[in-house]
Amino acid sequence: MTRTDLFTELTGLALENPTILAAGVLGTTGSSLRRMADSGAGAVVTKSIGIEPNPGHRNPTMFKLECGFLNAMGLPNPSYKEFRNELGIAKESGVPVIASVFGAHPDEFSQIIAGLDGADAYELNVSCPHAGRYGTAVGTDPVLVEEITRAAKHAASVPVWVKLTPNVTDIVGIGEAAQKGGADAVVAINTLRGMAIDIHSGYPILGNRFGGLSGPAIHPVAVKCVYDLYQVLEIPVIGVGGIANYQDAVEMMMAGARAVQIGSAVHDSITVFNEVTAGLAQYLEDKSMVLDDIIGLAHRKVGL
Amino acid sequence: MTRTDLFTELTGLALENPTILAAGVLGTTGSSLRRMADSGAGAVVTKSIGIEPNPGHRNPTMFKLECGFLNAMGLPNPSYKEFRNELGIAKESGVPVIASVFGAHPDEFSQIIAGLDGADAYELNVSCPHAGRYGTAVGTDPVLVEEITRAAKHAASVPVWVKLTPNVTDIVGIGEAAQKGGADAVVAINTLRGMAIDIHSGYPILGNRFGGLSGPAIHPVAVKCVYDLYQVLEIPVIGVGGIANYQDAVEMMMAGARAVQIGSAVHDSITVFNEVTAGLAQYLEDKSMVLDDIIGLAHRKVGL
Amino acid sequence: MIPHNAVITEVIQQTPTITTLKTDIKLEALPGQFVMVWVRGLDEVPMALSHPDSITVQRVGEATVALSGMRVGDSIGIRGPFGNGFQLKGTRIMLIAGGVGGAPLLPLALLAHAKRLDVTTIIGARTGNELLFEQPFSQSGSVSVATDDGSKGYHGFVTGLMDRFDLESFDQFYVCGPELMMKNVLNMLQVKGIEMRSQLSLHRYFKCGIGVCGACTIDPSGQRVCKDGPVFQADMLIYSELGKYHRDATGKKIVY
Amino acid sequence: MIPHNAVITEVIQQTPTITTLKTDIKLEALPGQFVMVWVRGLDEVPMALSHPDSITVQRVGEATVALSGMRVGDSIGIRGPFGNGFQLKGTRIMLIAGGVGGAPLLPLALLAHAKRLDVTTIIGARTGNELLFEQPFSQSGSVSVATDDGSKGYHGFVTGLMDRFDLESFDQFYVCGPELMMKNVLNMLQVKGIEMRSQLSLHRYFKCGIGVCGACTIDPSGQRVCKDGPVFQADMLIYSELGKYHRDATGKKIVY
Ligand SMILES: Cc1cc2nc3c(=O)[nH]c(=O)nc-3n(C[C@H](O)[C@H](O)[C@H](O)COP(=O)(O)OP(=O)(O)OC[C@H]3O[C@@H](n4cnc5c(N)ncnc54)[C@H](O)[C@@H]3O)c2cc1C
Ligand SMILES: Cc1cc2nc3c(=O)[nH]c(=O)nc-3n(C[C@H](O)[C@H](O)[C@H](O)COP(=O)(O)OP(=O)(O)OC[C@H]3O[C@@H](n4cnc5c(N)ncnc54)[C@H](O)[C@@H]3O)c2cc1C
Ligand SMILES: Cc1cc2nc3c(=O)[nH]c(=O)nc-3n(C[C@H](O)[C@H](O)[C@H](O)COP(=O)(O)O)c2cc1C
Ligand SMILES: Cc1cc2nc3c(=O)[nH]c(=O)nc-3n(C[C@H](O)[C@H](O)[C@H](O)COP(=O)(O)O)c2cc1C
Ligand code: FES
Ligand code: FES
Repeated sequence: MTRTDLFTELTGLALENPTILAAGVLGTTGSSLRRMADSGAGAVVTKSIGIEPNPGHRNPTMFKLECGFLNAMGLPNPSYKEFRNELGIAKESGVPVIASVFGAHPDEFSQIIAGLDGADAYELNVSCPHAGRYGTAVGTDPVLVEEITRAAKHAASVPVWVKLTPNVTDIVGIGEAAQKGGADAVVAINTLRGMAIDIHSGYPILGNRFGGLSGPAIHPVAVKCVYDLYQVLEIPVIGVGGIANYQDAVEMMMAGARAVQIGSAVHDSITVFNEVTAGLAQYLEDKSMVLDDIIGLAHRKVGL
Repeated sequence: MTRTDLFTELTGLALENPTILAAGVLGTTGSSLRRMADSGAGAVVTKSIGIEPNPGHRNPTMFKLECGFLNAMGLPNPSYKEFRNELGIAKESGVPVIASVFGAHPDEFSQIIAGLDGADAYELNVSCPHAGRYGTAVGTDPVLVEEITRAAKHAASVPVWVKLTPNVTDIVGIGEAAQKGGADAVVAINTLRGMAIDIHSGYPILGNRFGGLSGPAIHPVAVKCVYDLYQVLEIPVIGVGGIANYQDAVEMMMAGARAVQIGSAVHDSITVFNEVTAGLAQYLEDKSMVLDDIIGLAHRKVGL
Repeated sequence: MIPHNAVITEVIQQTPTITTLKTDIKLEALPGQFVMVWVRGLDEVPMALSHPDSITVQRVGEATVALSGMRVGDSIGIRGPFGNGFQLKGTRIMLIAGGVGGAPLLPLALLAHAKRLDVTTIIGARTGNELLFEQPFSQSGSVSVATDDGSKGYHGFVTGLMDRFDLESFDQFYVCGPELMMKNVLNMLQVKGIEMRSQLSLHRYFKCGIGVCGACTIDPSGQRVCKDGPVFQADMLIYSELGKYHRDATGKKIVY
Repeated sequence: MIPHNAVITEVIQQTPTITTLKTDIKLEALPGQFVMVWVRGLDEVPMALSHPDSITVQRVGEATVALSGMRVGDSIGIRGPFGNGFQLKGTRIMLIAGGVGGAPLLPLALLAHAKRLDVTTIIGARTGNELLFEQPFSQSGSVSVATDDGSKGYHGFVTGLMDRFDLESFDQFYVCGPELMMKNVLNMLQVKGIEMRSQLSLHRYFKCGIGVCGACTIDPSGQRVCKDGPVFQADMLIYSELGKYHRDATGKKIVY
């Protein structure tokens, strides 16, 4: 089986394979994004970009735990005006480049999208759990999510994905709001609220005190969110959370993901995209299946 | 330093140490509860008990993941009438025995509490994420939580604790509802919604398809929930989630927990209570501190 | 651990009700350890490893009927090995197997034989064609059989057959079978004052299989059959619920 | 990894602006690896290990001022060691240290000396009393010094001093110091066609320090200074942003 059997059409974008670099991970510069495309990502998502330059939270901003990572970067970015140039460099890679954008209200999203043109799609970050009035502050309110999505769709001439937070009572309701607002896909999940405290001193370790949990720890939570969203939504679901190998990717796709994003796992292997892609191809060959056979398979097994 | 320096007064109960066996873990029988008290637990919580005998969900009901456990027991219990006898046996241990109870509405809680008298306190399970109309189905609604708590307080002549789910947008709001309803303490957290899929077949592994994530994976989430609850509530917070050693317990107490519960960690060590207690005592001795010094310390460090 | 995918490579009909499934998964296990066997979409049940790559299933209900109907190429999920397993002690040992209780005892017989122990096996069954593993046990030592209906070997229970041996001459007894049989064996050894030489493998209702949920704990010790057991020495069992009651999936006592 | 608690056991004032902190935590690290040093309640910054149990800090801003003011018994958090470190190559090597850049080079000098390599060290500083580790470097080989103000040794930049050596006779050059100095050294080696014999330790703004966030990546390779570096061979740097610009905490380019 050759790579082309992993070809994935996703909201109109053509991906050589269904693995995508997740937002905020090695996505600060154009050349970093290009490097990740070169190491096998089927598409790449940029760092979340806002209106004004922002240094983010104080260090420590990220560290590894026994079973995952905590981060509170605080949405550092040089502003969309400054980032435009990086987007151009990223696009040299040849893979679809999705610009992640964040704002506090619909107008901000429109402004950034208009100013950051050239992306192959936009991912609306309404889900960062440690960004004050951004991120989760908006992403837990279905009305706001719908409005933001609608505004973004209006501003964009390319697909709009909405990235969801798991830190809600009902992620499906938020996904439905995004769909109603016109989203072309939802991305689930962003990090889980979490924190760690230094027992030698009593200080919270993150500069921001609390942050977002990612990596293997959240994988079962992400699988459940994707499973629930797939069951109800008509638009594609992109799965993210703790994917580190092809088995994790297969599981996420069986839950209903049409494609997967990978973030924290670059820590252990910068070539994780190639590894997942090779493993996935081999898996499908061994099982004599194609990608479509596994997407949502868990639903078909138990009778939807 | 001797054990007695870990003496903890908790909602009027006298605990030799602040480690408590969590609900649903080795709490099916009186003798199992007694054994856990003998292995060092300062108090024990029973399996959640309901009105009718319930075999729970189909197997697989629990398995270990890389970083935690998934379970969907489905609240198996022999009914409160049958369980009364077990409670009596558990009480022979000499440590406080807390009866965990679940129901679908306030009356059911009252009925069980009245029928299951003799417990030293009651813990209201309004937070099980895989129990249909029980558990989370009620625990995500602050109005219902307040009503249930009030009804339970009315029925009980001993303290009432309310166990909270992290699967909500705002756990503090639910904690406040419990406090308003008269809760003597809140317990945080129950398991996180999660699921795993068998990639060989596509079947969800749990008999119930999805379930609750526990163990190390959820520890940072639990710490954050306890931190937030401590900041706002006046009643004590009991911390639970991924505690496996004294360091985890210290961290949880620094976040604001007056006592901790331990569940999944019995998997690796049945004597985890003794180990945590010994470690905690040594830690306090090394630092020349007492328990009160560490409870909520993280708040004082950053200026509440 | 999530279940391994075990593909069935051979199906051996042992008796009219008992089937051995060989799989492509070989587990390093101690004799007496068990696995949780997942029949996808149906149930997960505990089964002893009758061989590092095999389970031996007696048809009793839904899951075991499904397992007994499996064919080469079908697959099951397997978690394990779990539990403690038997411990070899002394030089002359007796194995007492009732019904499908032979499954965890067979690998013990093989190991004991490899270590040059003197192995005597007593196999009991309802009727002659239900005797399990008579031939493989005989490769590790002498075998005597008892059937309830007398269709083969001794007519009666295994305890009657045991009476014919000089029990004091054995260093250790290993027992697995129906609970009342095990209780009778234990009583018999107790009468002779040698009950501390016995190891019994118990059955209880398992949910988690890994020592967390509490479904399988026994009175009055609170020991977990799935993790502290399934093999117990007599001291844990003599003043216990053994032979008196067990619990169903709700936790309710079911009296024998 | 969450931060280790490192208690300061000794404070050594190296120069008016540079202080070494010895701690009770000894890390097994390669020369050139770094740690993330957490000044609790304030910030976390990258620091080379100048010794398995020490960091050597130049006072430049909030965090380094706080570190420089630490006393025995105070504690810091330490995560690491991280990054790749230097690789010893050949038998005759030159170390070129500018300012606090001597910190990661000192353990390299000690290791090279222990392996009986011929070590020549060039130390540069603004002024004489800011020369770092002159004495410890001299225990591993010959040392030459250069100061911008001529108050000690050669008057001028390290590149001027390097000119006095037969550079082609060295198998490898190890460089750490201010970026423009490193760029000049690299240019000089390039002119002689021996730039591939150099390893340079870079500084960039670090957030995660573990290769995930992307804050420290360099153009055009996208290499992460914190994980693929901080030490790079010349090929990664020649056609790079080195000496042209770096990025601040927002990711914005800051031109040198
Ligand atoms: C440690 C251990 C090892 C075992 N080894 C073997 C073996 O090697 N070969 C063999 O044939 N059988 C073995 N069993 C028994 C086997 O697990 C049951 O026969 C099987 O679970 C029946 O399932 P069912 O769906 O076919 O029957 P059901 O109709 O569901 O139940 C019939 C009876 O089987 C028992 N049972 C059902 N589910 C469970 C469960 N989850 N855990 C424990 N018992 C259950 C109960 O007593 C129940 O009343 C073992 C049991 C234990 C505890
Ligand atoms: C791999 C590496 C090893 C280093 N080793 C040493 C060493 O051994 N000794 C030493 O004195 N210094 C070392 N540094 C530099 C040191 O990290 C900075 O001097 C320190 O971060 C300054 O922090 P501040 O709060 O005192 O200054 P600030 O006032 O915050 O900043 C002053 C300047 O320091 C740099 N800086 C600030 N924060 C960071 C950060 N998080 N990451 C990188 N640079 C930062 C920036 O260039 C900034 O403009 C090293 C840097 C790197 C990347
Ligand atoms: C260091 C770091 C920075 C992140 N920054 C962003 C971000 O800017 N925008 C966003 O939508 N998600 C961000 N995320 C979340 C990830 O995109 C992803 O949703 C999450 O980490 C779960 O995936 P993982 O387990 O594969 O890392 C960040 C995650 C990490 C670890
Ligand atoms: C097997 C199992 C059964 C549980 N049953 C219950 C229950 O009946 N009632 C309840 O409130 N919580 C129940 N829980 C949740 C635990 O009490 C606890 O909140 C959770 O597992 C997190 O703690 P841990 O990480 O220490 O296990 C159960 C957890 C497990 C693992
Ligand atoms: S079956 Fe869960 S403890 Fe034994
Ligand atoms: S500092 Fe985060 S990748 Fe280097």
